[in-house]
Amino acid sequence: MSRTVRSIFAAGLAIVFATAAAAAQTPPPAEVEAEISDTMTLPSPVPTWFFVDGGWDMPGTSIFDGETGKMKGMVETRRLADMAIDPNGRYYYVSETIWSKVDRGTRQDMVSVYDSKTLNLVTEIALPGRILIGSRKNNFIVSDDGRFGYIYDFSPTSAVNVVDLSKRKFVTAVELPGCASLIPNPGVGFSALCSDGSLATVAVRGAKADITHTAPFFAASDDPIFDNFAYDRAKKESVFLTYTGQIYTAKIGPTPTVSAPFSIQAAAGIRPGETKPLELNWYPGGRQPLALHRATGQLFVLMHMGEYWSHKASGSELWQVDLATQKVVKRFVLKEAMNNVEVTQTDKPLLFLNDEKGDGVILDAATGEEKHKIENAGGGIISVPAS
Amino acid sequence: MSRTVRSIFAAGLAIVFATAAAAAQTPPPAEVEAEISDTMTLPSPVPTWFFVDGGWDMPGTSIFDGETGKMKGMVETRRLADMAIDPNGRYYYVSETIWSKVDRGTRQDMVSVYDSKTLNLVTEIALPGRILIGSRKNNFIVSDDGRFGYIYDFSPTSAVNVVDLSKRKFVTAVELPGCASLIPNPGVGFSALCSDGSLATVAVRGAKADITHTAPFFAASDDPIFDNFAYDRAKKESVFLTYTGQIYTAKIGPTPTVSAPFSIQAAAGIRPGETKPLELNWYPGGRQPLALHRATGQLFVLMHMGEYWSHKASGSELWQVDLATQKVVKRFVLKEAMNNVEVTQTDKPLLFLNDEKGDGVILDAATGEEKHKIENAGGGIISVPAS
Amino acid sequence: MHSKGQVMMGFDAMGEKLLRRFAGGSSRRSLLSRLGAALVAAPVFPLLPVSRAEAAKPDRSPEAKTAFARSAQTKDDGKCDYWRYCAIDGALCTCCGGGIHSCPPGSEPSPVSWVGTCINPDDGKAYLIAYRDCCGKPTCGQCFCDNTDRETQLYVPQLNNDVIWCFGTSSMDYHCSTAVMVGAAS
Amino acid sequence: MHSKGQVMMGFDAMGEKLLRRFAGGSSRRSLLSRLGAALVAAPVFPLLPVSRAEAAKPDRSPEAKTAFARSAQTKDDGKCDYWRYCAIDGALCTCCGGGIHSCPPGSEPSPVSWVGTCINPDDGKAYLIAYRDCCGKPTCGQCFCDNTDRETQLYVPQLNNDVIWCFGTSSMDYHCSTAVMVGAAS
Repeated sequence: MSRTVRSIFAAGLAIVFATAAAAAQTPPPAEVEAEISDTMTLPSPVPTWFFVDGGWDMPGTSIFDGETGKMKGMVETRRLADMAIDPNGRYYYVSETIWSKVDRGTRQDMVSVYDSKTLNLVTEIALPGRILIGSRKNNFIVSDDGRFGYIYDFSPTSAVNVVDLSKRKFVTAVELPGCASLIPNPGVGFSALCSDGSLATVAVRGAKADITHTAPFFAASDDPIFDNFAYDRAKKESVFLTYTGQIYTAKIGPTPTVSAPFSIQAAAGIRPGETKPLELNWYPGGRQPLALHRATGQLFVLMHMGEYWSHKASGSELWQVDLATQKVVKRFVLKEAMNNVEVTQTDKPLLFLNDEKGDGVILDAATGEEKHKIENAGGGIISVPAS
Repeated sequence: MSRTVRSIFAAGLAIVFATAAAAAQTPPPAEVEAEISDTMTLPSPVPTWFFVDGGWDMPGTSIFDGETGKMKGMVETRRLADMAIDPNGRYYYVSETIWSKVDRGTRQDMVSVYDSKTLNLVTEIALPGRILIGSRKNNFIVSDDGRFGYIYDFSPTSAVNVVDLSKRKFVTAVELPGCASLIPNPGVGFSALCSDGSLATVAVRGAKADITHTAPFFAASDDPIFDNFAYDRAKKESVFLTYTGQIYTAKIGPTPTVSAPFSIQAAAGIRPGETKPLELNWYPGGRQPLALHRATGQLFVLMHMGEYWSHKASGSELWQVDLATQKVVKRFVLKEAMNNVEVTQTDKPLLFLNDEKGDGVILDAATGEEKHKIENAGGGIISVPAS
Repeated sequence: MHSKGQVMMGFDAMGEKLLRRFAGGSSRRSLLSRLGAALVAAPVFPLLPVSRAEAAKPDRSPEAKTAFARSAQTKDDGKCDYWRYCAIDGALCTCCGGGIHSCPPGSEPSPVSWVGTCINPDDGKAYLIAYRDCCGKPTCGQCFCDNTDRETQLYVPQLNNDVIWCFGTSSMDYHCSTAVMVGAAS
Repeated sequence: MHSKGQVMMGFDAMGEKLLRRFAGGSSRRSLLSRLGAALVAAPVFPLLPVSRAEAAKPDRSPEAKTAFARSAQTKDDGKCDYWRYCAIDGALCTCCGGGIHSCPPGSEPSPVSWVGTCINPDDGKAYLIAYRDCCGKPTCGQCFCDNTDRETQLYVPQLNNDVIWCFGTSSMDYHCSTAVMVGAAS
């Protein structure tokens, strides 16, 4: 112990450990109350909440209250992790890959389970692997009853890991060559889009799986379906959107059926999108270019002006499509071009949109009015609790 | 195996594994040469190189050639890691803290050793701990002969870990109450600044250490010395700068001596800086507010207009101080306010400055001419090879 | 949603427990001889002859107020110019699902912290503020502030706001910072 | 500084070795039946009746050229509009201390990759480009590009540029992307 430091103690000054003891040893004047530190908790996921992934640049999925625009908390998602919300509202699930020394050491794939009220880690469920890609809604899905999780893997062979979330254990890996982008298929297992333009359906029975395919219905290389499509668990339907702007509805079941598509541009009264370059048109684009308000069948699509093969471009407008009448009923002009969109499943739906810088806005879906602007909200995909 | 996938193979199409086999199976026309992938190497650190830490927002320390402005490679520094350059040019050392599961699991403190030519990891030297702070030049220093590394620890007791870099093993932890910010002390061990305003000197002999202190010479709480100070190993001198703008030179040795300070503002012919608010003046500021061109004794200091306690503010000017004559010989007006500055130890010195957004510029120190502008260079501290 | 059921144990017990924890089980007395820089004292660490007089009787006249103190407000703790934030660095927990002395869900307050002495413009008095980091979640993206009244360098760590003040928490991942009222400054 | 001494093994050997590796030691034949999505084929994966004709005889007339192809240049491989980058996504290795087919020091090229078919404006011909990621360093901060000619979605992974294509490398940390000439497109 040095002379200097000893002298500090010898002097008998009011030295305290941290500020904790400071409060105890030097009582404040009566009117000043020393505060204590604590930790907040949350209710189960609220239908007006948005879960905004930080994307490539920012770790964590921030939870924003759509009504107030305020942040409520954060779920620990790192770059390339995928989050899913327990349909029963008790847990947040994060499918993630962690190396024991950041970028070296031992690879660890897992589903991390967080309590929705405390946001504390409850447990980890080890996985044999998962894809590293990020910004996808459909690489980690949960069955409608909340019992099973399906996690896409690519190593680079294509497979799906089935996890029993109630027993918190890995069940089986199903090989799924040429398919990806998963859809819950209640009572059956899951479905997926395939490179031959078909929809595959995987009937999972314990460790066994039977794979069937629809006839090819879309051109996976020439006019692909955006893999961030929407799923409506009430109607058991998926809504698909292609690069040119074709909209399909698929009825999900043991033998899914796919509707004839319609063109979003035609639905707005303009020329349908084409795959040929040079032809300028409005095209859908972004990372998460569509959001479905399930109860009313309203589809919100980010649209930009350009040529074909501009499918990642942010949208300067948001088009509202009524799926029943196959009409574009409204075109919202956006102040800033936006890359992702999601909508609450509430009676008065709210839209969340974010851009490539990670700034977000909350709009009233009825009027387009900007309710809140949230800087640095996160640039990744947006989720809402299942309705 | 599904019907669809089987049919792919049955069709006998030119299916190949990755692009590797593609080249082999479908030989290109004679005039097109299929390229092979390889990996570059580097020479030992070059005196005109700048090592720019990504800072809080961006992992990795990017190496830029000051002459061309081009990036040469990257050393793996994550947030809160500290890098040091082997004075013999053979290694880059990274002092870092890694958890086995990113933010949970087992804590692992280490010095990671990278070969300077391949930038490959050579080995790891385990440490008992280190401080988590980042943006500091003097929490991980290497002795002038390259044999020892000194790593500051704060747990929250204050200590320094001594590592034998040639034997690649941890030697001892020296408790150092009330002091931090390390300076190599050749043949002795290291010195450090202390909260009582003194300079401590730690004589390390194997696992034993004797600590002595100079008399207090600065006001650590009222007019602190920026802990990112400069060290000149040729002259065995450290140059210190305080918040108000006082400049000290300390002769480092078994019993360091500290010069009487002079005011940078007075050296520029204006009123010296004061600790009292309300008085507007030019003050030094930033994270790494000074850089020393050792051979010529020219000190470059980031200066801004403001009141006292604005010591983190970026500099709108860069002042060049001649330490011998104690005069400000030049004031460079910066296009953008800059937070960090470093200078090459070459005959024709180059300056690197970066701002809080992580954009950088390279200036000719003789003329102030902007040689290169580098967007997204990194917002952290800047290092150069020892001269 | 503010759960008092999760309130941490009282400060006396906490302080003592942590003292022992950091000391690796050694006695309080031998520990005190080791702590050195980890000690946090009154507003200004009263060690330096040059500053002791000043520290003992802080000058709170308008002329002595910092730029921060002159423009600070007392209404909105979600803004960087809220009076308690005179030396805060980081994301405000009040913008991240927490409160002025409450950590957002799933994060944990560090029992040790850096401190500031901030003037409340409503009464003109100085108060001791503990900037306790909330730890165990990735950095919150909202309301970054970096105020530096009387903020010093690493060799006076209890007055330095760059250190990751997550000691004795189960994770050292920095999430956000609170500004806890400790008492009136002497 | 460009070290040919570190050149990877030839493609034939590499391809075969990797096939076995990913197959967990099974025979090449049984592996092929499993690969499915991991296969990389000629310019457009020729599976779909609707697109096969088009894929077989790509139309390289000016009218069929994408916006990227019409404005691409052949002089500066450190710019996003360099012709080979028609479907690249990420940091250009040419800006990060690497080259068009060379990884920066300390990083390792992934033997598998996504591919693009890009038109060289000098000869008007289409070439097959392998976008091999360099792996094992943090993401390079220079020259981010995201070009999307014929870039598809995850169920056609070899034409998707979002996947972290670091398979069979000692680290899967993404550093930057190269654009390796493989041959003329059929």
